[in-house]
Amino acid sequence: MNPELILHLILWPPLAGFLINGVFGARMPKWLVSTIACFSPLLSFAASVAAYIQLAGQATTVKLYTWFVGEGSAIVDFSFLIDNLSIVMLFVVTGVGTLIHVYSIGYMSGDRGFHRFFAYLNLFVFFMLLLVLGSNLVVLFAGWEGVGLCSFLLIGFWYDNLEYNRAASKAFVMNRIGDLAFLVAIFLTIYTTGAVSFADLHDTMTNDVRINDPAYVAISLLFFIGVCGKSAQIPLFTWLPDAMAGPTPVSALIHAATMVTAGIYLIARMHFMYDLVPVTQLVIGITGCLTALVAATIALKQNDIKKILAYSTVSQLGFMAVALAAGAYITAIFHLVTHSFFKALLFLGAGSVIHGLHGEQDIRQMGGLRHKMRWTYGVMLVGTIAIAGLPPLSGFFSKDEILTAVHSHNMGFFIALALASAFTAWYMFRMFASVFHGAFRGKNETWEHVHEAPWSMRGPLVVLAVLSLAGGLLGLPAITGQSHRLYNFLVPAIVQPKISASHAFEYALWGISLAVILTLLVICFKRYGSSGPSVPSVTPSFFERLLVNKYFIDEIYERLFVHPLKIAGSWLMHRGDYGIIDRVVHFPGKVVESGAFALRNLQDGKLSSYLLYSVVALLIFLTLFLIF
Amino acid sequence: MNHIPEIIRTIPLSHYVALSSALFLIGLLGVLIRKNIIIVFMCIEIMLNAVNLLMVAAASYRGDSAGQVMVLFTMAVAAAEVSVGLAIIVMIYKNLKTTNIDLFDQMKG
Amino acid sequence: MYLAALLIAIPLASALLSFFAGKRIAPYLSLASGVVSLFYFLLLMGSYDVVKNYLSYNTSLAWIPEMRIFFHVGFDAAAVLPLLLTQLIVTLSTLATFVSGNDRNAAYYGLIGLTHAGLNGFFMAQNPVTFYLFFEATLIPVYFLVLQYGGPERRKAVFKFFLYTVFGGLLMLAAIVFLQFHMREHLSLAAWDDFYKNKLDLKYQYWLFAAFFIAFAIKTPLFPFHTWQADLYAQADRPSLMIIAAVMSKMGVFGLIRFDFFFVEAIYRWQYFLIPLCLIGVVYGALVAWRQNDMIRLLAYSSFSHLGLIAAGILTMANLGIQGGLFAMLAHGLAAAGLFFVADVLIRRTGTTQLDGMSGIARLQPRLSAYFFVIVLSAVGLPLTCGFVGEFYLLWCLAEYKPYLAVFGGLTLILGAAYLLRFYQKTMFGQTPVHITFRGLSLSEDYVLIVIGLLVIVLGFFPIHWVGLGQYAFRFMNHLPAN
Amino acid sequence: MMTAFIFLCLFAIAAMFLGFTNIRGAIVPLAFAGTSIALYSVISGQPFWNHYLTGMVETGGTAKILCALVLLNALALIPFYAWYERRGQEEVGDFTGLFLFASMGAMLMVSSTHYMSLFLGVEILSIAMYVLAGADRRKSKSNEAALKYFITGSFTSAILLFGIGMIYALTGSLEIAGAVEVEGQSLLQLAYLFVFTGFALKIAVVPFHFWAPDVYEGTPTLFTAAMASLVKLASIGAFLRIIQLNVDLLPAWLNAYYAMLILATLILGNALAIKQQSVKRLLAYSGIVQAGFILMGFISLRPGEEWPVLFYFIAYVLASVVCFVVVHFVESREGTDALDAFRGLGQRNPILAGTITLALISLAGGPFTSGFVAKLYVLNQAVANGYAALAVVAVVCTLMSVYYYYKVINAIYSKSADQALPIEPVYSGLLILFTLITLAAGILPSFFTGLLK
Amino acid sequence: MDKIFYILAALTLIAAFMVVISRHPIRSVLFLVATFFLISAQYILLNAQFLALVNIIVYAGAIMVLFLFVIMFLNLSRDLERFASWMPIAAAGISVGGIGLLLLASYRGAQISTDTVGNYDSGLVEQIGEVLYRDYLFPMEVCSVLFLVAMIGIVLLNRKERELPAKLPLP
Repeated sequence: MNPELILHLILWPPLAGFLINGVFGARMPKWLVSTIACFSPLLSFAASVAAYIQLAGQATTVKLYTWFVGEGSAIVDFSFLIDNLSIVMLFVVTGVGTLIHVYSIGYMSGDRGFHRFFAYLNLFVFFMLLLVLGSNLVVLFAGWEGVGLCSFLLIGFWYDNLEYNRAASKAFVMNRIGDLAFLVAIFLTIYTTGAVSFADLHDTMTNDVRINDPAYVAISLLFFIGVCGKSAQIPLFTWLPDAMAGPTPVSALIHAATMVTAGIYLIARMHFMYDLVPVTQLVIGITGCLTALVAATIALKQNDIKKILAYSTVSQLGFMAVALAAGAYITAIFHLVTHSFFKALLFLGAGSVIHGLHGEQDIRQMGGLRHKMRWTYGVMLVGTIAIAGLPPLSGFFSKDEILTAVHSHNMGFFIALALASAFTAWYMFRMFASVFHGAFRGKNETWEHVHEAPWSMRGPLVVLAVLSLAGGLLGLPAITGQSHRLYNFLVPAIVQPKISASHAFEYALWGISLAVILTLLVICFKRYGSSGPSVPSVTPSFFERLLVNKYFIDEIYERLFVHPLKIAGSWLMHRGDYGIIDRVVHFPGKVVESGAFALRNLQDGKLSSYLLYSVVALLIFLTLFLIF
Repeated sequence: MNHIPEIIRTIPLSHYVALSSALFLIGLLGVLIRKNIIIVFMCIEIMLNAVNLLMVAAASYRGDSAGQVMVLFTMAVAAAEVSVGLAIIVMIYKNLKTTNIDLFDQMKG
Repeated sequence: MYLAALLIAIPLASALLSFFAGKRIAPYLSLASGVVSLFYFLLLMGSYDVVKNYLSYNTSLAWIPEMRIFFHVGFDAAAVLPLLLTQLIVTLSTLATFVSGNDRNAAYYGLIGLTHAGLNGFFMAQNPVTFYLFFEATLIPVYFLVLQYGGPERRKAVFKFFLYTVFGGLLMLAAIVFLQFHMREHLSLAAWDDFYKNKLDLKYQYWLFAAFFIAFAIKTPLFPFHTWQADLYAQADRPSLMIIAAVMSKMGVFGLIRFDFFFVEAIYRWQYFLIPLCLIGVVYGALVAWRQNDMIRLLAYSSFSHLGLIAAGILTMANLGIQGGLFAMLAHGLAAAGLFFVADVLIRRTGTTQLDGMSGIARLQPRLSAYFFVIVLSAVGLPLTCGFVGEFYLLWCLAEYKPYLAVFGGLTLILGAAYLLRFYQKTMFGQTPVHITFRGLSLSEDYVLIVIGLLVIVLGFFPIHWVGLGQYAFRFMNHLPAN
Repeated sequence: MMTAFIFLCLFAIAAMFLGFTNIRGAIVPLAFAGTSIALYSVISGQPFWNHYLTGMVETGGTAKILCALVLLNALALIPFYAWYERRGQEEVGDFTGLFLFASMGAMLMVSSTHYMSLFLGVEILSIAMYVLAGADRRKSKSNEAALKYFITGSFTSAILLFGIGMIYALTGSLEIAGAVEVEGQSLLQLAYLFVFTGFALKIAVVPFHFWAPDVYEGTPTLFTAAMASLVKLASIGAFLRIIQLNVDLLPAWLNAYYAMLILATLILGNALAIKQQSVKRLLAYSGIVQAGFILMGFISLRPGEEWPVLFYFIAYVLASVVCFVVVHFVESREGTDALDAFRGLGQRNPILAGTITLALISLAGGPFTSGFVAKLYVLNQAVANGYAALAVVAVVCTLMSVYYYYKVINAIYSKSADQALPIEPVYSGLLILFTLITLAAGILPSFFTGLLK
Repeated sequence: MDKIFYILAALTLIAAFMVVISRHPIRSVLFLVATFFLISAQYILLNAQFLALVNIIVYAGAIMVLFLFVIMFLNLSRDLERFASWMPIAAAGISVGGIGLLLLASYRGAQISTDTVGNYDSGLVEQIGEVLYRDYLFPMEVCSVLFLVAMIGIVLLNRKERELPAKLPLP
């Protein structure tokens, strides 16, 4: 198979699935819809495997046609790059994507928007593929915006609910803020380097190494703002928790596994530039740490199962950002991959819980579900300990690698991340214990109807659980004596030194983290295992209030940006147009009118006045022409 | 025949010009200040006569008959105007019962 | 060679026939003329070789030979996209009147035809006087269209529009008269190409450019000359509003393109002031649109906002700006026509223009909501729609000019998404009222929306040939003095 | 040329005599035929009996064209006087006759080479128009119009005559083409100024316009049409001829004089028109403004370059005839010429509405109408001679005119419940014909200017 | 001779001025007649006897009789006219005076050349007649048209109204 065919096979099936389901889905039976929907990413997955086998690590660019041409050499091709980085991403996107598609068959089976949902999901996969395959910034940007669009559509999937709609447009608009920065960054890139494709950029920037060049700093910062929007970093992260309004598979696919990691992917893609700008790296690091900490602390006090997971996602994205800041791009990708496994698993598991409880999401209304949902309980356990970072699950290795990398890079970051991972363990165990242990705290009739998910849902869960369990094998640290497979695979695409630390440090880290996590496990199960999360006290402490209210960030944004803009809009609408501009413009008209009015008084109908005026005019003319 | 009238030898033409101008201006003044439409009209006649005088003088001083013929026509015109004008005045008097020039102000603005 | 003039003659003939045709025949006549001109245009374009023969099919007549004034129309690269837009939108607008209960009389279609002819002439005008002639000529039928078929408050709105536009037109006329007569020894005014080669004293440039700019700023409209727009749009008959919003609003920016190479120095001097002015309009329009409850007004302000960006791009005098401006004109034209048509569809069915008055229409009419969404996407400039390409170029050239201006202008990305999604969600999403019966889309409505939707996507994927035209349009740009 | 005068007089007298008989239906066709014959003899340059003119009338060149225009104008208007016949008014013979005499006077004015015949022409035209202004004897407005017109007219004659007399006194010649350099002789300059003022009063340009709106408003509308077209045509034509014949002798300040008149006319005339409620009055002001535009063609007039002014005549006369005729029909139905009377005309009679609309657009200088081209011509004259600022002001002042034309059009196309306003097809046909000519002159001006040259 | 001119001139101006300022219409008419006579006297001085006669016949004889007739007919002889208020009078006075001053200023610099020597008897009847029917035949004819127009006009304006058919109401 030639690369072009492979590319076509990867790229177009999801789009075809979207078109078929979107146009004809309403008139097709559900089984056909779901088959088409699931097979299209599966086909892409298969083609990705083919690409993995066929291309064997060679970076291949496939140009379809020239999209448009800018000035000079800036030619924007509609072209795609298949290298090892994109293959990793392809696997994640199509692999996890397929699983989630399958899961959705069961999850969405009762929904009237069944075909619509799958159409959107397929479209999302298409845009995500565009994003990861794009060989230049503009195609990447197309995918970037496209996934945002699908995110909008899927968050607001149940569009009867105005709250959901609000969340959807909030997500889109916030993403748009980042996208604007992204766009400007593209322009600046073209302006400074004249190139737009990654290959050219790579050549330009590696040939002419300029550390902390102001242009590069600006560009990299702007890209990072874009990343903040998409990957939910401070300050643009507030949309992600709200995005949980969408159906749970969406949260799993878009807002955990794939789309939100696009930012991480972008920076990894552009790693050659970020290597040149330590200033930006510092900014990314600080932002990442803050994000990891803030989100983790907020998650401590949340009671909505999906919100907890959402904040956890934000927090984990912070981890990845810090890894990027430390120059450990492959580590970030590693965490991205493992995170996509266990976070998808957690979300889908949560979905299973919600499904079983008929839409209940509040963990205070749960408890003791392990008796009725054994499968779910099992996979959730895997997911929870994977994210908490117990060895030898995937999360442990990737997080450990991040900590190792950061430790050698910046001690402050290290402490922050260590704290954040402790928090992670805490809130995850709190959630897990509240949901599955103790006694059921909801209504009795709900308890009656609690049931395990169908096999179409359970299957993907199991697969993901296996992946979460074994995902760590991709990147075993040096002390295990195994080779870091992901590193070896990605090194052609991402030039980066191997992460290594002294064995002593590694062992210490392992030991301490194991001890901390186990301690937390015990505390959490004791504390929440029986009674669930505590009822908020009547006089919550300042910190408690802060955490419950998510640091009031939404409110601050509302006050600081949205509200003033709204006022400005209203003011302009009511005063600006009619009050100011019209008045100014009409002023000369008024003058003419009043002048005309005055003049009309001259025209008083009296013949004697008329004659007099004429004579006066004659006199004036005579005088003028005698003088001049 | 062709003897030069004494006046032409003694008085410069500019005096006639001045005289007729003065006459013209008196007529003009009358037109402007009088309210009775008939008097106004009469003042216009004074203006016309002033011009006539001017032209006759100029014609005489040059021995050119064009001016005199012109005056003849002017008189004819004046006569025609007067007749039409008085007809109009009579007509309007029938309707409005006034000859005050300032009272004809139905149309203005 | 009267080939280009034929493009004016077809709609003109149809218009004149329409005036005398009956009420039943006129719509079909008008539609036929639209379709015929569209195909005729495509025919011309198919055989138009921009590289070899930049100005083709031109008709030059000595109109007023005493003053060396020529009536000169022709087909050049700059005209292609606006012409395409004109033929498309006029046809679609005619199609949009094919609804039950259409009580427009024959004169309506006659006026549409006149507008069509005027617009074709305007875009093909090859010298300033012809340009002005059509600039004003299109105003008259549009004025009557709104006056005769508009909403209840149309009188005031049309008055404002008319006076503003005529004022601008008069300023332009004054400038052209000055150029044509005062400078005639120095200038060649027969065709754009000769025209651009002229050198004009800076002191004249200032004044003349100011006159032209105000004319175009009013026509477009740009901040702060925009207050007529929303009022007019809110009152105009909506199918004709498609033409007004989609094509007529391009006349101003197109004028800027036509004339800015003549006032190079003046624009370079004033760029610092003018581009921010346009961009203020971008944000202003977006903010007001965001707070609007009346959907026509919302779209009007959205149009105002987008056109500000186009004008800003053109004023950068960069190749990118011109290309982007031309393409964005097409893109915005399609999107605006589509949006106004959707608004028309909604208003005809619900009887209200208020956003608060509707909700949940997607449930009743999923097809409509899909078309609508595609058009919205183009309007917010999502990649792979044609709106993106235009905005990309425009922001690009702004970024090359002054990056912070690109950020400022790029606020349209954010605010545009905010207000258009709000519009979309308020109408399409939300609870579906139980008692509402929402008539399904008729065949003609389907056609209009499909054509616009498809074009939006196709042009988004394959813009290159269309965008590229902009380069040829101003191939002499390389000889411009340095900034 | 002489034959034209004779035919006009003969047919006028014939029309008047027919007025006493019962075959009044023949009057208008007869008058039309007479005017056509006169027009033919003017255009064909018929030298027959021309020796009787004793050199006081020019038979070729601009004079010929102007005479032809006067007669064409008469041809355009005469058919509408049949309206009086239809209405059973027995004065139709007198009206038509007077109108023919007035046309004769106008011809005389525009073709004179001698102040004597010029003055007689002015008076024939004026006296006929005084009478026509008062033709509606029972309406006090018509009376008032006649009176105002008459007093102003005779006052004007006096001023004009004073100027002529002064010129005669100073130069010794009554030939218009005087052979004396005016520059440097202040008294002679003043004399010319008096003459010009006389014409300015006749033409009605600001600040000598005061009589015009009142008179136009009061006069029966069909005669207002004559006043607006014929009188303006004749006065401006005569003025043009005076300038033309003296062009080398007149001092340089003349351009500044025009410029001031034009400026005053355009600004004040337009401003005054803005607030008018009576359409006739509004059109009167519009006529004032148009006269201002025409004067622009006088700036630095060179012999052989009169055609812009002549072309403007065509545009103006066509448009104003159409306007006043339409106003006449509306007024005769509604009893008033207020703007409100025009409400809904677009539905009540689309032809009247369409023609007056196009005429107004032409007056406003809308594209593809003769008014546009005409304005372009005269603006050219101004700009090419260094009066660019004046042209700019003129163009911008047009905004005001657009405003008030707009008001009329707006009223015409507003909805109304009134019943239809039918008019006879002949009139519709004529109005359409004029409109078509207006458009033709806007689209193919070179054909018309070719004729005018 | 010159004294006669000056006396006549002064009298003419006084008479004309009296026309303007007499509040009684009849008195104005009479002063106007006086003015005409004085002007006729000037004509005689200027050797324009024919015009002098015509002036008396046409103006003093015909026109003034018409005026008198109308004044009597309209019964205006009794009411004294109120002049305009001081403002218009002042304005009129100033403007007329201004024009006078301007003319006066111009006379000073004016050289009126009268050196063309023609026929100084041109004012006599036979001369006028000859010229009139030879050189000015055309205006003469036109003048007749003028009278015709005036005549018709007067008849038209003051003819008795006849009622129009009822079905066609006056506008």
